[in-house]
Amino acid sequence: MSIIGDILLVIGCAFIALGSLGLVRMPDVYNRLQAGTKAATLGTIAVLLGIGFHHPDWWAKLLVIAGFVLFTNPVGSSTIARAAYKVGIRPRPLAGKYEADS
Amino acid sequence: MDWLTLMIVVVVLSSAIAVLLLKDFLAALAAFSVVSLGMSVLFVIVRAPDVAMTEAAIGAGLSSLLFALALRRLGLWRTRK
Amino acid sequence: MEDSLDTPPVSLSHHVFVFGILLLLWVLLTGSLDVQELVAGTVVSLAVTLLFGSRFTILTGFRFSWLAPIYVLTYLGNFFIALLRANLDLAGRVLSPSLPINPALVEIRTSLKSPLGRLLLANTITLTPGTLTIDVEDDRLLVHWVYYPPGTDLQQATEQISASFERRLSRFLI
Amino acid sequence: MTLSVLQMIALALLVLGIGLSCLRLLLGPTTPDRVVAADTLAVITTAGLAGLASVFDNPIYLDVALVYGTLAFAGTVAIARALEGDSK
Repeated sequence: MSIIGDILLVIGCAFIALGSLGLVRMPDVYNRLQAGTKAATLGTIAVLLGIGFHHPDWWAKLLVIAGFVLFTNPVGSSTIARAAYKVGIRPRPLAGKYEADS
Repeated sequence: MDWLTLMIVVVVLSSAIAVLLLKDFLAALAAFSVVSLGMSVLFVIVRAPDVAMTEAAIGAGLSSLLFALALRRLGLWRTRK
Repeated sequence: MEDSLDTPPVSLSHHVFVFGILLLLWVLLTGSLDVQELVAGTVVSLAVTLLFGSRFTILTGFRFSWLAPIYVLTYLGNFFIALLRANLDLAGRVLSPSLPINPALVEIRTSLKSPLGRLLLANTITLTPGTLTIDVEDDRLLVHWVYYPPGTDLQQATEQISASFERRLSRFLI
Repeated sequence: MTLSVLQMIALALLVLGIGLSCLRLLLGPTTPDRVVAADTLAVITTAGLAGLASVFDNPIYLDVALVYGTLAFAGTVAIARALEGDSK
Protein backbone atom coordinates (compact mmCIF):
# COMPACT_ATOMS: atom_id res chain seq x y z
CA MET A 1 0.00 0.00 0.00
CA SER A 2 2.64 2.45 1.10
CA ILE A 3 4.81 1.69 -1.92
CA ILE A 4 1.90 2.30 -4.30
CA GLY A 5 1.24 5.63 -2.60
CA ASP A 6 4.90 6.62 -2.91
CA ILE A 7 4.96 5.73 -6.60
CA LEU A 8 1.83 7.81 -7.20
CA LEU A 9 3.44 10.72 -5.35
CA VAL A 10 6.53 10.49 -7.57
CA ILE A 11 4.39 10.30 -10.73
CA GLY A 12 2.33 13.32 -9.71
CA CYS A 13 5.35 15.40 -8.78
CA ALA A 14 7.06 14.38 -12.04
CA PHE A 15 4.06 15.66 -14.00
CA ILE A 16 4.12 18.89 -12.00
CA ALA A 17 7.82 19.37 -12.71
CA LEU A 18 7.27 18.66 -16.43
CA GLY A 19 4.46 21.17 -16.53
CA SER A 20 6.63 23.81 -14.94
CA LEU A 21 9.38 23.01 -17.44
CA GLY A 22 6.80 23.55 -20.17
CA LEU A 23 5.86 26.82 -18.51
CA VAL A 24 9.46 27.95 -18.93
CA ARG A 25 10.09 26.54 -22.40
CA MET A 26 6.89 27.39 -24.28
CA PRO A 27 6.94 30.55 -26.39
CA ASP A 28 3.66 32.36 -25.66
CA VAL A 29 0.88 32.70 -23.10
CA TYR A 30 -1.56 30.18 -24.54
CA ASN A 31 0.98 27.38 -24.87
CA ARG A 32 2.22 28.09 -21.36
CA LEU A 33 -1.34 27.87 -20.09
CA GLN A 34 -1.78 24.52 -21.79
CA ALA A 35 1.35 23.12 -20.20
CA GLY A 36 0.70 24.56 -16.76
CA THR A 37 -2.98 23.71 -16.45
CA LYS A 38 -2.96 20.13 -17.70
CA ALA A 39 0.14 19.09 -15.83
CA ALA A 40 -0.78 20.80 -12.57
CA THR A 41 -4.29 19.31 -12.59
CA LEU A 42 -3.22 15.72 -13.22
CA GLY A 43 -0.20 16.08 -10.93
CA THR A 44 -2.29 17.38 -8.05
CA ILE A 45 -4.85 14.60 -8.47
CA ALA A 46 -2.12 11.95 -8.54
CA VAL A 47 -0.52 13.42 -5.40
CA LEU A 48 -3.88 13.44 -3.59
CA LEU A 49 -4.49 9.83 -4.67
CA GLY A 50 -1.06 8.85 -3.34
CA ILE A 51 -1.85 10.52 -0.01
CA GLY A 52 -5.11 8.57 -0.01
CA PHE A 53 -3.10 5.34 -0.19
CA HIS A 54 -1.01 6.45 2.79
CA HIS A 55 -3.95 7.58 4.92
CA PRO A 56 -7.10 5.71 3.81
CA ASP A 57 -9.29 7.43 6.42
CA TRP A 58 -8.78 10.87 4.86
CA TRP A 59 -10.49 9.97 1.59
CA ALA A 60 -13.51 12.25 2.03
CA LYS A 61 -11.60 15.51 2.33
CA LEU A 62 -9.08 14.45 -0.33
CA LEU A 63 -12.02 13.78 -2.66
CA VAL A 64 -13.38 17.26 -2.00
CA ILE A 65 -10.00 18.87 -2.75
CA ALA A 66 -9.51 16.76 -5.90
CA GLY A 67 -12.98 17.55 -7.20
CA PHE A 68 -12.48 21.20 -6.49
CA VAL A 69 -9.14 21.35 -8.31
CA LEU A 70 -10.57 19.39 -11.24
CA PHE A 71 -13.51 21.76 -11.52
CA THR A 72 -11.92 25.15 -10.95
CA ASN A 73 -8.47 24.90 -12.51
CA PRO A 74 -9.68 24.82 -16.16
CA VAL A 75 -12.06 27.68 -15.38
CA GLY A 76 -9.22 29.79 -14.01
CA SER A 77 -6.97 29.08 -16.98
CA SER A 78 -9.79 29.87 -19.42
CA THR A 79 -10.35 33.16 -17.63
CA ILE A 80 -6.67 34.08 -17.95
CA ALA A 81 -6.67 33.04 -21.62
CA ARG A 82 -9.71 35.20 -22.30
CA ALA A 83 -8.11 38.15 -20.53
CA ALA A 84 -4.95 37.71 -22.60
CA TYR A 85 -7.05 37.50 -25.76
CA LYS A 86 -8.96 40.67 -24.91
CA VAL A 87 -5.80 42.54 -23.96
CA GLY A 88 -4.67 41.86 -27.51
CA ILE A 89 -2.08 39.12 -27.25
CA ARG A 90 -2.24 36.75 -30.20
CA PRO A 91 -0.41 33.43 -30.61
CA ARG A 92 3.03 33.93 -32.03
CA PRO A 93 3.03 32.74 -35.62
CA LEU A 94 5.67 30.05 -35.61
CA ALA A 95 4.39 28.19 -38.66
CA GLY A 96 1.16 27.88 -40.52
CA LYS A 97 -1.59 30.43 -40.44
CA TYR A 98 -4.34 31.32 -38.04
CA GLU A 99 -7.94 30.85 -38.87
CA ALA A 100 -11.01 32.32 -37.22
CA ASP A 101 -8.79 35.05 -35.82
CA SER A 102 -11.31 37.84 -35.86
CA MET B 1 13.34 19.79 5.93
CA ASP B 2 15.80 22.66 6.22
CA TRP B 3 16.45 23.02 2.53
CA LEU B 4 12.71 23.08 1.84
CA THR B 5 12.42 26.04 4.22
CA LEU B 6 15.37 27.68 2.50
CA MET B 7 13.78 27.19 -0.91
CA ILE B 8 10.48 28.70 0.23
CA VAL B 9 12.32 31.66 1.76
CA VAL B 10 14.13 32.24 -1.53
CA VAL B 11 10.80 32.13 -3.40
CA VAL B 12 9.21 34.59 -0.95
CA LEU B 13 12.14 37.01 -1.06
CA SER B 14 12.49 36.97 -4.85
CA SER B 15 8.78 37.57 -5.39
CA ALA B 16 8.77 40.32 -2.77
CA ILE B 17 11.60 42.06 -4.63
CA ALA B 18 9.63 41.52 -7.85
CA VAL B 19 6.64 43.28 -6.24
CA LEU B 20 8.88 46.27 -5.57
CA LEU B 21 10.42 46.40 -9.01
CA LEU B 22 7.48 45.63 -11.32
CA LYS B 23 5.96 48.63 -13.06
CA ASP B 24 2.64 46.99 -13.93
CA PHE B 25 0.21 46.90 -11.00
CA LEU B 26 -1.50 43.62 -11.88
CA ALA B 27 1.81 41.82 -12.38
CA ALA B 28 2.89 43.11 -8.98
CA LEU B 29 -0.40 41.81 -7.57
CA ALA B 30 0.29 38.34 -8.98
CA ALA B 31 3.75 38.38 -7.39
CA PHE B 32 2.20 39.57 -4.13
CA SER B 33 -0.15 36.59 -4.05
CA VAL B 34 2.91 34.36 -4.45
CA VAL B 35 4.47 36.07 -1.40
CA SER B 36 1.47 35.23 0.76
CA LEU B 37 1.48 31.69 -0.67
CA GLY B 38 5.05 31.19 0.50
CA MET B 39 4.27 32.67 3.91
CA SER B 40 1.37 30.23 4.27
CA VAL B 41 3.64 27.27 3.50
CA LEU B 42 6.20 28.60 6.00
CA PHE B 43 3.52 28.78 8.70
CA VAL B 44 2.57 25.17 7.93
CA ILE B 45 6.22 24.11 8.21
CA VAL B 46 6.52 25.65 11.68
CA ARG B 47 3.31 23.78 12.68
CA ALA B 48 0.88 26.67 12.93
CA PRO B 49 -2.15 25.51 10.90
CA ASP B 50 -4.49 28.22 12.20
CA VAL B 51 -2.15 31.05 11.24
CA ALA B 52 -1.51 29.36 7.90
CA MET B 53 -5.22 29.12 7.21
CA THR B 54 -5.72 32.80 8.06
CA GLU B 55 -2.79 33.80 5.89
CA ALA B 56 -4.15 31.71 3.02
CA ALA B 57 -7.62 33.19 3.35
CA ILE B 58 -6.62 36.82 3.84
CA GLY B 59 -3.40 36.99 1.85
CA ALA B 60 -4.11 34.82 -1.16
CA GLY B 61 -7.84 35.27 -1.48
CA LEU B 62 -9.21 38.45 -0.02
CA SER B 63 -6.33 40.85 -0.47
CA SER B 64 -5.74 39.99 -4.13
CA LEU B 65 -9.48 40.13 -4.76
CA LEU B 66 -9.81 43.53 -3.06
CA PHE B 67 -6.70 44.90 -4.77
CA ALA B 68 -7.94 43.69 -8.16
CA LEU B 69 -11.35 45.25 -7.64
CA ALA B 70 -9.76 48.51 -6.49
CA LEU B 71 -7.37 48.63 -9.44
CA ARG B 72 -10.24 47.98 -11.80
CA ARG B 73 -12.33 50.71 -10.19
CA LEU B 74 -9.46 53.17 -10.35
CA GLY B 75 -8.74 52.36 -13.99
CA LEU B 76 -5.16 51.31 -13.31
CA TRP B 77 -5.53 47.91 -14.94
CA ARG B 78 -4.10 48.87 -18.31
CA THR B 79 -1.06 46.81 -19.24
CA ARG B 80 1.86 48.59 -20.78
CA LYS B 81 3.09 47.16 -24.03
CA MET C 1 -21.36 37.38 -15.31
CA GLU C 2 -24.22 38.15 -17.62
CA ASP C 3 -27.07 35.66 -17.57
CA SER C 4 -27.95 35.86 -21.23
CA LEU C 5 -28.25 32.09 -21.55
CA ASP C 6 -31.77 30.77 -21.58
CA THR C 7 -32.11 28.93 -18.30
CA PRO C 8 -35.13 26.70 -17.79
CA PRO C 9 -37.47 27.55 -14.89
CA VAL C 10 -36.61 26.30 -11.44
CA SER C 11 -38.65 23.32 -10.28
CA LEU C 12 -39.04 21.26 -7.13
CA SER C 13 -36.72 18.52 -8.33
CA HIS C 14 -34.04 21.17 -8.78
CA HIS C 15 -34.42 22.16 -5.13
CA VAL C 16 -34.16 18.53 -4.07
CA PHE C 17 -31.03 18.16 -6.22
CA VAL C 18 -29.39 21.25 -4.68
CA PHE C 19 -30.26 20.01 -1.20
CA GLY C 20 -28.75 16.61 -1.94
CA ILE C 21 -25.53 18.13 -3.25
CA LEU C 22 -25.20 20.43 -0.23
CA LEU C 23 -25.79 17.55 2.18
CA LEU C 24 -23.24 15.40 0.32
CA LEU C 25 -20.69 18.22 0.55
CA TRP C 26 -21.39 18.57 4.29
CA VAL C 27 -20.90 14.85 4.91
CA LEU C 28 -17.68 14.80 2.89
CA LEU C 29 -16.28 17.85 4.71
CA THR C 30 -17.09 16.65 8.20
CA GLY C 31 -16.12 13.09 7.37
CA SER C 32 -18.41 11.43 9.91
CA LEU C 33 -21.86 9.87 9.84
CA ASP C 34 -22.69 10.83 13.43
CA VAL C 35 -26.39 11.59 14.09
CA GLN C 36 -25.69 15.08 15.46
CA GLU C 37 -23.57 15.99 12.45
CA LEU C 38 -26.26 14.70 10.09
CA VAL C 39 -29.02 16.68 11.83
CA ALA C 40 -26.96 19.87 11.78
CA GLY C 41 -26.07 19.31 8.11
CA THR C 42 -29.70 18.70 7.21
CA VAL C 43 -30.81 21.91 8.92
CA VAL C 44 -28.06 24.01 7.31
CA SER C 45 -28.58 22.50 3.85
CA LEU C 46 -32.34 23.00 4.10
CA ALA C 47 -31.89 26.63 5.14
CA VAL C 48 -29.43 27.32 2.31
CA THR C 49 -31.69 25.58 -0.22
CA LEU C 50 -34.75 27.57 0.87
CA LEU C 51 -32.88 30.87 0.87
CA PHE C 52 -30.73 30.58 -2.24
CA GLY C 53 -32.03 27.57 -4.16
CA SER C 54 -34.02 29.57 -6.68
CA ARG C 55 -31.00 31.74 -7.51
CA PHE C 56 -28.64 28.79 -7.80
CA THR C 57 -29.43 28.21 -11.45
CA ILE C 58 -26.13 26.73 -12.64
CA LEU C 59 -27.38 23.20 -11.94
CA THR C 60 -30.67 23.49 -13.80
CA GLY C 61 -29.38 21.82 -16.96
CA PHE C 62 -29.24 18.40 -15.41
CA ARG C 63 -31.47 15.79 -17.01
CA PHE C 64 -32.81 13.33 -14.49
CA SER C 65 -33.16 9.72 -15.44
CA TRP C 66 -32.37 6.37 -13.88
CA LEU C 67 -29.42 5.86 -16.21
CA ALA C 68 -27.86 9.26 -15.46
CA PRO C 69 -25.33 7.98 -12.86
CA ILE C 70 -24.02 5.42 -15.36
CA TYR C 71 -23.63 8.13 -18.01
CA VAL C 72 -21.79 10.37 -15.53
CA LEU C 73 -19.45 7.53 -14.62
CA THR C 74 -18.65 6.62 -18.24
CA TYR C 75 -18.04 10.30 -18.97
CA LEU C 76 -15.66 10.55 -16.02
CA GLY C 77 -13.80 7.39 -17.06
CA ASN C 78 -13.28 8.62 -20.60
CA PHE C 79 -12.33 12.03 -19.26
CA PHE C 80 -9.57 10.65 -17.04
CA ILE C 81 -8.17 8.57 -19.88
CA ALA C 82 -8.10 11.70 -22.06
CA LEU C 83 -6.44 13.68 -19.25
CA LEU C 84 -3.71 11.06 -18.92
CA ARG C 85 -3.19 11.01 -22.70
CA ALA C 86 -3.02 14.81 -22.72
CA ASN C 87 -0.28 14.83 -20.11
CA LEU C 88 1.79 12.13 -21.81
CA ASP C 89 1.48 14.02 -25.10
CA LEU C 90 2.50 17.25 -23.42
CA ALA C 91 5.44 15.60 -21.66
CA GLY C 92 6.69 14.33 -25.02
CA ARG C 93 6.45 17.80 -26.52
CA VAL C 94 8.14 19.53 -23.61
CA LEU C 95 11.00 17.06 -23.35
CA SER C 96 11.85 16.93 -27.04
CA PRO C 97 14.61 19.44 -27.82
CA SER C 98 12.97 20.87 -30.95
CA LEU C 99 9.68 21.77 -29.18
CA PRO C 100 7.24 20.55 -31.89
CA ILE C 101 4.37 23.01 -31.65
CA ASN C 102 2.27 24.59 -34.36
CA PRO C 103 -0.42 26.69 -32.69
CA ALA C 104 -3.71 27.72 -34.23
CA LEU C 105 -6.97 29.28 -33.11
CA VAL C 106 -10.18 27.60 -34.25
CA GLU C 107 -13.82 28.23 -33.53
CA ILE C 108 -16.19 25.36 -32.88
CA ARG C 109 -19.90 25.17 -32.25
CA THR C 110 -21.76 23.23 -29.62
CA SER C 111 -25.33 22.03 -29.42
CA LEU C 112 -25.44 22.04 -25.62
CA LYS C 113 -27.83 24.67 -24.33
CA SER C 114 -27.45 24.81 -20.55
CA PRO C 115 -24.70 26.83 -18.81
CA LEU C 116 -23.54 23.76 -16.89
CA GLY C 117 -23.23 21.76 -20.10
CA ARG C 118 -21.17 24.48 -21.78
CA LEU C 119 -19.02 24.87 -18.68
CA LEU C 120 -18.30 21.15 -18.52
CA LEU C 121 -17.61 20.99 -22.27
CA ALA C 122 -15.18 23.90 -22.02
CA ASN C 123 -13.44 22.30 -19.05
CA THR C 124 -13.19 19.00 -20.89
CA ILE C 125 -11.74 20.66 -23.98
CA THR C 126 -9.20 22.45 -21.82
CA LEU C 127 -8.02 19.23 -20.22
CA THR C 128 -7.99 16.98 -23.30
CA PRO C 129 -4.91 16.62 -25.52
CA GLY C 130 -3.57 19.72 -27.15
CA THR C 131 -6.56 22.06 -26.82
CA LEU C 132 -7.46 25.01 -24.60
CA THR C 133 -10.77 26.86 -24.46
CA ILE C 134 -10.20 30.60 -24.63
CA ASP C 135 -13.71 31.99 -24.74
CA VAL C 136 -17.31 30.81 -24.73
CA GLU C 137 -19.81 33.04 -26.43
CA ASP C 138 -23.33 31.67 -26.78
CA ASP C 139 -22.83 28.48 -28.77
CA ARG C 140 -19.37 29.18 -30.10
CA LEU C 141 -16.15 28.18 -28.38
CA LEU C 142 -12.81 29.71 -29.29
CA VAL C 143 -10.22 26.97 -28.98
CA HIS C 144 -6.44 27.15 -29.09
CA TRP C 145 -4.59 24.17 -30.50
CA VAL C 146 -1.04 23.54 -29.50
CA TYR C 147 -0.33 21.37 -32.53
CA TYR C 148 -2.45 21.94 -35.58
CA PRO C 149 -1.43 19.22 -38.05
CA PRO C 150 -0.72 20.98 -41.34
CA GLY C 151 -2.80 19.91 -44.28
CA THR C 152 -5.80 18.49 -42.44
CA ASP C 153 -9.33 19.69 -42.84
CA LEU C 154 -9.73 22.01 -39.90
CA GLN C 155 -13.47 21.64 -39.48
CA GLN C 156 -13.42 17.87 -39.58
CA ALA C 157 -10.57 17.55 -37.12
CA THR C 158 -12.31 19.95 -34.77
CA GLU C 159 -15.46 17.89 -34.94
CA GLN C 160 -13.45 14.86 -33.92
CA ILE C 161 -12.16 16.65 -30.82
CA SER C 162 -15.38 17.88 -29.34
CA ALA C 163 -17.94 15.47 -30.78
CA SER C 164 -17.32 12.42 -28.61
CA PHE C 165 -17.38 14.32 -25.33
CA GLU C 166 -20.32 16.41 -26.46
CA ARG C 167 -22.26 13.23 -27.18
CA ARG C 168 -21.39 11.83 -23.76
CA LEU C 169 -22.34 15.09 -22.03
CA SER C 170 -25.62 15.45 -23.90
CA ARG C 171 -26.83 12.18 -22.44
CA PHE C 172 -27.27 13.71 -18.99
CA LEU C 173 -27.32 17.45 -19.70
CA ILE C 174 -29.52 19.67 -21.80
CA MET D 1 8.95 12.31 10.21
CA THR D 2 11.49 10.36 8.22
CA LEU D 3 10.94 10.30 4.49
CA SER D 4 11.52 7.28 2.30
CA VAL D 5 13.70 7.52 -0.80
CA LEU D 6 10.70 7.77 -3.13
CA GLN D 7 9.21 10.52 -1.02
CA MET D 8 12.48 12.43 -1.13
CA ILE D 9 12.46 12.14 -4.94
CA ALA D 10 8.87 13.39 -5.04
CA LEU D 11 9.72 16.34 -2.81
CA ALA D 12 12.73 17.22 -4.96
CA LEU D 13 10.57 17.15 -8.12
CA LEU D 14 7.95 19.33 -6.43
CA VAL D 15 10.60 21.85 -5.38
CA LEU D 16 11.97 21.81 -8.95
CA GLY D 17 8.47 22.58 -10.23
CA ILE D 18 8.07 25.45 -7.77
CA GLY D 19 11.46 26.86 -8.78
CA LEU D 20 10.71 26.71 -12.52
CA SER D 21 7.29 28.33 -12.09
CA CYS D 22 8.84 31.04 -9.94
CA LEU D 23 11.41 31.60 -12.70
CA ARG D 24 8.55 32.22 -15.13
CA LEU D 25 6.96 34.56 -12.60
CA LEU D 26 10.16 36.61 -12.44
CA LEU D 27 11.01 36.47 -16.17
CA GLY D 28 7.57 36.60 -17.80
CA PRO D 29 7.61 39.33 -20.41
CA THR D 30 3.91 40.21 -20.22
CA THR D 31 1.46 40.46 -17.33
CA PRO D 32 -0.65 37.41 -18.34
CA ASP D 33 2.52 35.32 -18.23
CA ARG D 34 3.04 36.26 -14.61
CA VAL D 35 -0.59 35.58 -13.77
CA VAL D 36 -0.29 32.12 -15.38
CA ALA D 37 2.79 31.43 -13.28
CA ALA D 38 1.02 32.56 -10.10
CA ASP D 39 -1.98 30.35 -10.90
CA THR D 40 0.20 27.30 -11.54
CA LEU D 41 2.14 28.01 -8.33
CA ALA D 42 -1.14 28.12 -6.41
CA VAL D 43 -2.21 24.69 -7.67
CA ILE D 44 1.24 23.21 -7.03
CA THR D 45 1.15 24.63 -3.51
CA THR D 46 -2.23 23.03 -2.89
CA ALA D 47 -0.66 19.68 -3.71
CA GLY D 48 2.37 20.53 -1.56
CA LEU D 49 0.22 21.49 1.44
CA ALA D 50 -1.64 18.17 1.17
CA GLY D 51 1.74 16.42 1.05
CA LEU D 52 2.88 18.30 4.16
CA ALA D 53 -0.33 17.15 5.88
CA SER D 54 0.63 13.58 5.02
CA VAL D 55 4.18 14.09 6.32
CA PHE D 56 2.99 15.65 9.58
CA ASP D 57 0.31 12.94 9.92
CA ASN D 58 -2.36 15.44 10.96
CA PRO D 59 -5.55 15.99 8.93
CA ILE D 60 -5.93 19.59 10.16
CA TYR D 61 -3.39 20.65 7.53
CA LEU D 62 -5.72 19.36 4.80
CA ASP D 63 -8.10 22.18 5.73
CA VAL D 64 -5.33 24.65 4.96
CA ALA D 65 -4.94 23.08 1.52
CA LEU D 66 -8.71 23.24 0.93
CA VAL D 67 -8.99 26.90 1.99
CA TYR D 68 -5.94 27.79 -0.02
CA GLY D 69 -7.23 26.07 -3.17
CA THR D 70 -10.63 27.75 -2.87
CA LEU D 71 -9.39 31.28 -2.30
CA ALA D 72 -6.48 31.14 -4.74
CA PHE D 73 -9.04 30.36 -7.45
CA ALA D 74 -11.08 33.40 -6.41
CA GLY D 75 -7.95 35.58 -6.46
CA THR D 76 -6.89 34.31 -9.89
CA VAL D 77 -10.31 34.97 -11.37
CA ALA D 78 -10.38 38.47 -9.82
CA ILE D 79 -6.95 39.32 -11.25
CA ALA D 80 -7.92 37.98 -14.68
CA ARG D 81 -11.17 39.94 -14.70
CA ALA D 82 -9.31 43.09 -13.73
CA LEU D 83 -6.78 42.41 -16.48
CA GLU D 84 -9.61 42.12 -18.94
CA GLY D 85 -10.65 45.64 -17.94
CA ASP D 86 -14.04 47.11 -18.62
CA SER D 87 -14.07 46.30 -22.33
CA LYS D 88 -17.54 44.90 -22.60
